[in-house]
Amino acid sequence: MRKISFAQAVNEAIDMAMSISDEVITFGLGVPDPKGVFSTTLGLQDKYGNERVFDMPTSENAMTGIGIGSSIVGLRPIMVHQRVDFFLLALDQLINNAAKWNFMFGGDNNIPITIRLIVGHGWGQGPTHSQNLQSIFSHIPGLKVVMPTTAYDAKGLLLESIFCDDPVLFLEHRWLHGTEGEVPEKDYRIAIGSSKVIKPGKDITLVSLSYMTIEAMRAVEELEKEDISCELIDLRSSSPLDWVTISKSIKKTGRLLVIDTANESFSISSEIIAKASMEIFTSFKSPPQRLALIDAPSPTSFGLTSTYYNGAEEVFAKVLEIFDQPSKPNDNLKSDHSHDIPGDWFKGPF
Amino acid sequence: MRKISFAQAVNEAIDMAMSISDEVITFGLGVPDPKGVFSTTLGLQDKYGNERVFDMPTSENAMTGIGIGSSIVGLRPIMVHQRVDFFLLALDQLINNAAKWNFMFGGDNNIPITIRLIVGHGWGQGPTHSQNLQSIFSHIPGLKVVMPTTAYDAKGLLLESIFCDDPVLFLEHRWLHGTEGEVPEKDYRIAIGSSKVIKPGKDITLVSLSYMTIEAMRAVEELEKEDISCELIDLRSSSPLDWVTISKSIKKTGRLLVIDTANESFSISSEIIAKASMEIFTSFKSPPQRLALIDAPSPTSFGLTSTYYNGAEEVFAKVLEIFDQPSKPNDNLKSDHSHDIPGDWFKGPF
Amino acid sequence: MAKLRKGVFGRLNSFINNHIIIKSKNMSLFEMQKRMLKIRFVEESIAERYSEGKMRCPTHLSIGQEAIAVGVCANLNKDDLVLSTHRAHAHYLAKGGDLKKMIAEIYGKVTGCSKGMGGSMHLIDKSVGFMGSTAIVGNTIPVAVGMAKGLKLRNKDAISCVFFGDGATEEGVFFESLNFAIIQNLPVIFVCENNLYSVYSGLEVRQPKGRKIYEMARSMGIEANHGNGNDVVEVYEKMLKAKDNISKDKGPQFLEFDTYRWREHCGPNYDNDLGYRDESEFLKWREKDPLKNVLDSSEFKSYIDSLKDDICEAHLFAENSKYPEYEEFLEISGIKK
Amino acid sequence: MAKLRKGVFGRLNSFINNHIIIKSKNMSLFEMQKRMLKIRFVEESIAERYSEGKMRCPTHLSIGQEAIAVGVCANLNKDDLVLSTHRAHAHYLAKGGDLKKMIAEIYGKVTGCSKGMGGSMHLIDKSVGFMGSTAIVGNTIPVAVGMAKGLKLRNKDAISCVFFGDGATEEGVFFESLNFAIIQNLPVIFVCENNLYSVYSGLEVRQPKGRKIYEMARSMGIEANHGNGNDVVEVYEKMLKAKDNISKDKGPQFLEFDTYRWREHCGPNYDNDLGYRDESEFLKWREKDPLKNVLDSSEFKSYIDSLKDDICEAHLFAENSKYPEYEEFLEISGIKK
Ligand SMILES: Cc1ncc(C[n+]2csc(CCOP(=O)(O)OP(=O)(O)O)c2C)c(N)n1
Ligand SMILES: Cc1ncc(C[n+]2csc(CCOP(=O)(O)OP(=O)(O)O)c2C)c(N)n1
Ligand SMILES: [Mg+2]
Ligand SMILES: [Mg+2]
Repeated sequence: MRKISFAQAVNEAIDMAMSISDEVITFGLGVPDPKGVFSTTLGLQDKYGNERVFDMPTSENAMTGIGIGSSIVGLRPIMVHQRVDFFLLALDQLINNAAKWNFMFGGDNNIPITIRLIVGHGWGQGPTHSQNLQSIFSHIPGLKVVMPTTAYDAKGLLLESIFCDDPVLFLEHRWLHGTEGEVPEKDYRIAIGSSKVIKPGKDITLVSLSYMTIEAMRAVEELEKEDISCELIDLRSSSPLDWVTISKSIKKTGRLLVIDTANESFSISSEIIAKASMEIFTSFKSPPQRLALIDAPSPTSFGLTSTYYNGAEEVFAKVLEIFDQPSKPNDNLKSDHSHDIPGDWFKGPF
Repeated sequence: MRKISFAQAVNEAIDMAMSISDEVITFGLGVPDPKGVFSTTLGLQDKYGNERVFDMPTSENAMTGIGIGSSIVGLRPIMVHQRVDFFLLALDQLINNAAKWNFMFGGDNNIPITIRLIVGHGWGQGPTHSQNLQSIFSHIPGLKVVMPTTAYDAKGLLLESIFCDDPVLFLEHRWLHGTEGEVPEKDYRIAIGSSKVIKPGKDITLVSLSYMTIEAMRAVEELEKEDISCELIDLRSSSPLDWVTISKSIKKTGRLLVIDTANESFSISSEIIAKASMEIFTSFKSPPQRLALIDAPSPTSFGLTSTYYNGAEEVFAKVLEIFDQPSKPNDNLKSDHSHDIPGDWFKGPF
Repeated sequence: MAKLRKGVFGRLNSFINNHIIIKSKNMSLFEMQKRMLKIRFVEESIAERYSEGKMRCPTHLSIGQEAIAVGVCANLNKDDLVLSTHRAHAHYLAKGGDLKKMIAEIYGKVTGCSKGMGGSMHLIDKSVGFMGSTAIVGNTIPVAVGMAKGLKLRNKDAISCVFFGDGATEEGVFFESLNFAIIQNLPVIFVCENNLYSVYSGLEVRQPKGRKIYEMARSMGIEANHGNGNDVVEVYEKMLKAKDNISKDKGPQFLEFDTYRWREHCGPNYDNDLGYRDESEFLKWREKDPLKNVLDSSEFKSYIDSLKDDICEAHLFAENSKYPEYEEFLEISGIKK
Repeated sequence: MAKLRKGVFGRLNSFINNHIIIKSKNMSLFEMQKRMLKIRFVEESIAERYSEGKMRCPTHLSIGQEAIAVGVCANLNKDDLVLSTHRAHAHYLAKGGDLKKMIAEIYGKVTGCSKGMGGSMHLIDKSVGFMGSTAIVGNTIPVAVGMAKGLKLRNKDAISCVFFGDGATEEGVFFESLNFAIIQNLPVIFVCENNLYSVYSGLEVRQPKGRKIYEMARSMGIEANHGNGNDVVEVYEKMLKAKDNISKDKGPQFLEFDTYRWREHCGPNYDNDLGYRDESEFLKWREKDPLKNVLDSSEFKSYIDSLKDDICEAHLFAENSKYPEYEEFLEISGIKK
C-alpha cells in the first residue's frame, strides 16, 4: 500500500473532511502560512478558500470560544496550536464551555470541535514548549482525548474526531510527523476509545501511547530475544479509555507496564494502573509498573534531555526489572542519531 | 481551647502573616467588600491599607501574572478566587510561569505566591461553579497543592503556604467555612506534604481529603459499631503526597479506600491507588478502592445532587462492600438538613 | 455578504409582520413596555418566592435593567441569535423564551429549558434564537463571535448578539473577541450593560477613572455607540441603527448602555444596607425606572392581570414538574448511551 | 509616590554617573551605537554558528531591531527592571546582561545565565535588572505590572519595563495588564516592538486595517506614544519622555516602535524565499538599518575589533563549559533537596 508521512495523513484527513462536508473549517496560527503547521495544513486554503481556512491572531482563548460558537450554528471547526503549551490560555473555553455546553443545556447541544495540539520534544524546546498535558484533559468529563501513533491511525482517528459530535483534543507528537506508514487513500474511520494491540504477547502487557509506542516497539523486539513476550497496546485515546482491551490483556499476561510521555504523578499511567488494581487485582503476577517522566519540568540543555526522556533502552531495562532479570546493555537499541532529534534530517530549530 | 470557624481561621492566618511581614499582600475579587470572601478577608483592608489589600478587575489571568511579578520583587502575594472554576482563565500564568519560573531561570528565582481557590458545592451551583480540580494542579511539577479540612489545619497550613517559597494552591471547600474547631491564637505552621491520621485503626486505611473527611469521620464512627476499625487519614496536601504516612498505614491495615471530592478518573485517587499498587502491592488483603464522583459534570438540580454527591452513607456502604458485608441502612448517618446545603442556617444563594 | 442581506427596511418589515412590534411607533413602544412589564413581574415573582427554598440555585435578577434587553431584542428576529450571562432572565424573556420553561429550570425541574441541568445561569431556548447563557464572566462573548462567523460563512441572513456586563469588559477575552470580529467583519452586536458594579465592587477599583467603555471599543476599530439603558426607546433606536449598520456592511457593532441593578447581585433581596453603594445612588436610579409611568398606567391593567396569571401558572407548572431522573442525567452527561 | 521619586534630572544625573551614556548628546549616541553594534555582532555570530548544531534550542534573533532595545535601556538604571519575550537577546544585552552567560545559555551549559535550564528564550541577569524572558507570547506583560506594583509598594525609586511584539497585543492579557497598571497608577513602561509579523503572519490577518496599537492603548487610559524604532535617538528621546512622565506621576506609559526583523522568525537564516513577505519590503527596511553609517564608520573600528574578540571568547567559553549535571537539574526542579 501507499506510504505517506504522519503529517501528510493529517493533511489528507482534513482535506477529505473538508471535501465531504462544507461544515468543516480549519484555523490556527500559521495554518495558511508557507510552513503549514509542519506541513499538515499545506494547500488547504488554496483549495477551500480563506473563509474556511484561516490564520488567527494570537488570541488562543477567544479563538477557542469562536470555534465553539461556530459549532453551535452547525460548523465543525478544527483548530490547531503549534504547541499544546499555548493552549493553556484557553482552558476556560475548553473546560467551562466546550466540555459542558451540551450537558449544561440539557443535551441536544453538541459542540463538535476538534482541537489539534502539537506536543513538542527535544532540541531545547524546554519547559514551556514540550509539556504533555493529556492527563489534565482526560480528567474533564465531556472531552475526548486522542493520541495517534501511526500515520494510519492519524488519518482514521482525525476523520472520526472531526465528525464526532463531542469536543476532541487531538494530540500530535512532533516527532511523529515525519514517520511514514501505509495509509489507504479512501475514507476510513477509527473509533475513539479503541486501543490497538500492536503486537500480541503472553508475558507482560505494555500499554503505551503516542511517540513512546515507537520506542516501545523497538524494545519489544529485543525483549523477544530475551524470551520475554510482550503484548504491546497502543492506547490511541485516553478518554474514553479502552478498558476492555487493556483488562483482557492483563488478565492474559498477569503483568503491566504503562508507558507515558508525561510527568508520572497524576498521569494517564496512574489511572490505568489504579483501574487495573481496583478491578482485576488478582490477575497480577507482579506489581503493575509505569515508565514516565520524573516530576520535573522538561529541561532545555542537550546535556540533560538524554537522561530526562525515556526511550527504547529504558523500556527494555524496565521490563527486565519487572522480570527480576539483571540489567544489560543492548546495542541494537542505541539510536543512530542525537537523542534530541527525531532523525538526522532534523536541523532545528523546531 | 478557643473555638473559631474555618473562615475565621483563614482570616486570622492572613492577618497574622500580614502583621509578621509587610511583604504579604492580599487581593482578589471582593476581598475588601462587605462580605469579605465568605468572611475570610473581613477587616484586612482597614488594618493594612488599600495598597496591601485590594480588589481587582475581573482579569484572572493578568492578576495572576501580577501576583507573580510582585513576588519576583520580594512580595508574598495571596490571591483569592471565589470559585476555582474562574481560575481556569489563569492557567497559562500558573503553569507556564508560576510553576516554572524558578526552574527555567536556573533556581534562586522562587515565586512565593499563594492562590486561595474556593471549591463550591450544592445549592444548584452546577457544572461551572463546583468543579474539583486538585488533580490537574497536582500533575504540574513546581506547584504545591493544599486542601485543609479543619479550622486548625486551615490556619497552620495557610501560614505555612504564605511563607513557603513555592507557588501554593490552597483549596477551601465552601462547606468547611462554617465549621468550627479549636484553633490556637499563636502562630503555628503545619508542613505541606504531611497528612494527618485523624483516627487510628487496624482493618482498613481511608485516605480522604477536604470536605469528604468530615463525611468520612461520621462513617468511621458507625463502622466502629460494625466492628470495622478504620484508620482515617486526612490527606491535607496532594502535592507533595505524604507517602510515608499512607504507605505505613496500608502496610498495617492491608486495605485501602481513597475518598476524593473530584470526578474519579485521572484523579488524586488514581495516583494514590497506583502508587500503592506499584510499591506495596503485596500488602493488600483486598483490592484498593475509591469513592469519588462519577465522570459527569456537577448537576444543578436538587433532584440530582443527592445521588451525585457522596456522603457518610456512601463511605459506610463502600467500606461494608470492601469487607464483603451486606449493605445496610444506617439512620445515624442520615443528615438532619437538606442534602444540598452545609446546614440549616444556609439559605442560598452561595 | 452585503448583497445577501436584505436592507434594513426589508428586515424591519418582516419584523413588523412577525407582530413583535406594531406598525406605529407608539404601538411598538406599547409592546416593548409590555415586555418590560413581563420581565419585571417575573423577576418580582422569583424574588418573592425565592425564600421558600424551592428555587435552589444562584439567581441574578434583572430588575431595573429591563429596557436594554427589550429595546435590543425588539430589533431581532427569531433567527437572530442571542447569548447572555449569569444575569440572563431579561434577555431570555425579551428574546421570546418560554416563561414556563425558564421558571421550571430555576426550580431544577426536567421540564426546564435545560432539563434542570443548568439552573438560572444556564438558560436556552433555541426555538426563538436564545442560544444560551453561562456563569463565567465574559465567556459567551467569543462564542457569539463564532456564531456570527458561522452565520456569515453559511450566508445566513441573521446576526448574532451578545449581552454582557461592565465587569466582562475587564476580561482579556472581550478584547480578543472584538478584534477577531472586526478582522473578519462579522455580523455581531456586542451589548454592554454598564450597571456600575461587579458584585460589590464599583467601577473605581476595576477600571480607570473616566474610562468610556464604548470609546475604548471604538479605538479597537469597531463602530460603537452609547446610550441611556433605562430608556427603552433610546435603546431601541440605537440598536436599530446598529443593525442597519451591519446590513450596510459596516461590520460588527458595539453598544454600551448605562443602567442599574436594583437588588442584590445574586439573590432576591435589597442589599443597600451592606454599604458598598449609597442608598442615595440607588434612589436616584430608582427614579429613572425604565417602567416609570408604565407600572401604574391604567392602559396596562388588563395586561398585568393576565401576566400575573401566567406567572402564577408558570410557578405552579414548575412546582408540579418532576426533577430529572438520575438515568436521564447519566444519558445527557454521556455516561450512559 | 511622586515625592519619593527623584526628578528626572536627578535620575538622569545618576544615570550619567553610572557611565552608561556620556554627558554630551553625541557621546551618548556614540555609546548607544556601540551597544547596537554589540547586539548586531553577537546575533550575527549566533547565526553563523547555529548550523554547527551546538546551540540546540529555538533561537529568535533580533537583527534589525537593535535600536529599540538600546534606546529604551539607555534610559534605565541597573535597578530598573526589564522583562522580555522569546526574542530577548537584544534586550538582555542592552540592559547590560553578561555576554558569556547568554551565549553559554544558548549552548545549554551550566555556566549559562539560567544554568542551561532555559535556553535562548529564558534569559535572566538579575544583577543588572534583567528579570527574565519567556517563550509564551504576552505572558511577561502582567509580570512586569506586578513588579511595578511591588516597586511602588516598597517605595523603590525604580521602574519596571516590558518588551513585547505586535503579536502580543492580540492576547487578552495585554489589555488586562494595561487596565490594572492604569487603575493602580504603577511605574511601568510597556514597549511594543511592531515588526509587522507574528511568525509568518502579517498584521492583516491578525489586526484590523488601520489599527494603531498605541492609539488603542491610549484609549484605555494610558499615555501612549509612537515612533520610528530604527532610529535610536528617537527611541531614546521617547523613552526619556516616558520615564519623565512616570516621575511626574503621570502613571504607566506605553510606547510603540516600528521596526523589522531581518532573518527568519526562529533560526539563523533569511527566509524571504518562503514568500510570506516581499523581498522588496525586506529591502526597504534593510535600507532603514538602525546601524546605517555606523557599521562601516572608521570611528567604531577598534571597538568592533575588540567586540569580535569578546564574542569569540564568549563562544569559546560556552563550548568549553560543562552541561549541567543531572543531579543539579533534580535539585533546581525541587525533586532533590
Ligand atoms: C471569570 C469569572 N470571574 C468571576 C466571577 C464571579 N462573578 C459572577 S457575576 C460577577 C459580576 C460581573 O459583573 P458584570 O459583568 O458587570 O455583570 P453584572 O453582575 O453587573 O450584571 C462576578 C465577578 C465569574 N462568574 N466568572
Ligand atoms: C501563547 C503563544 N501563542 C503562540 C506562540 C507561538 N509564537 C512564538 S513567537 C510568535 C510570534 C509572536 O509575534 P510578536 O509578538 O509580534 O513577536 P515577534 O516574533 O514578531 O518578535 C508566536 C505566535 C507562543 N509562543 N505563545
Ligand atoms: Mg455590572
Ligand atoms: Mg512581531
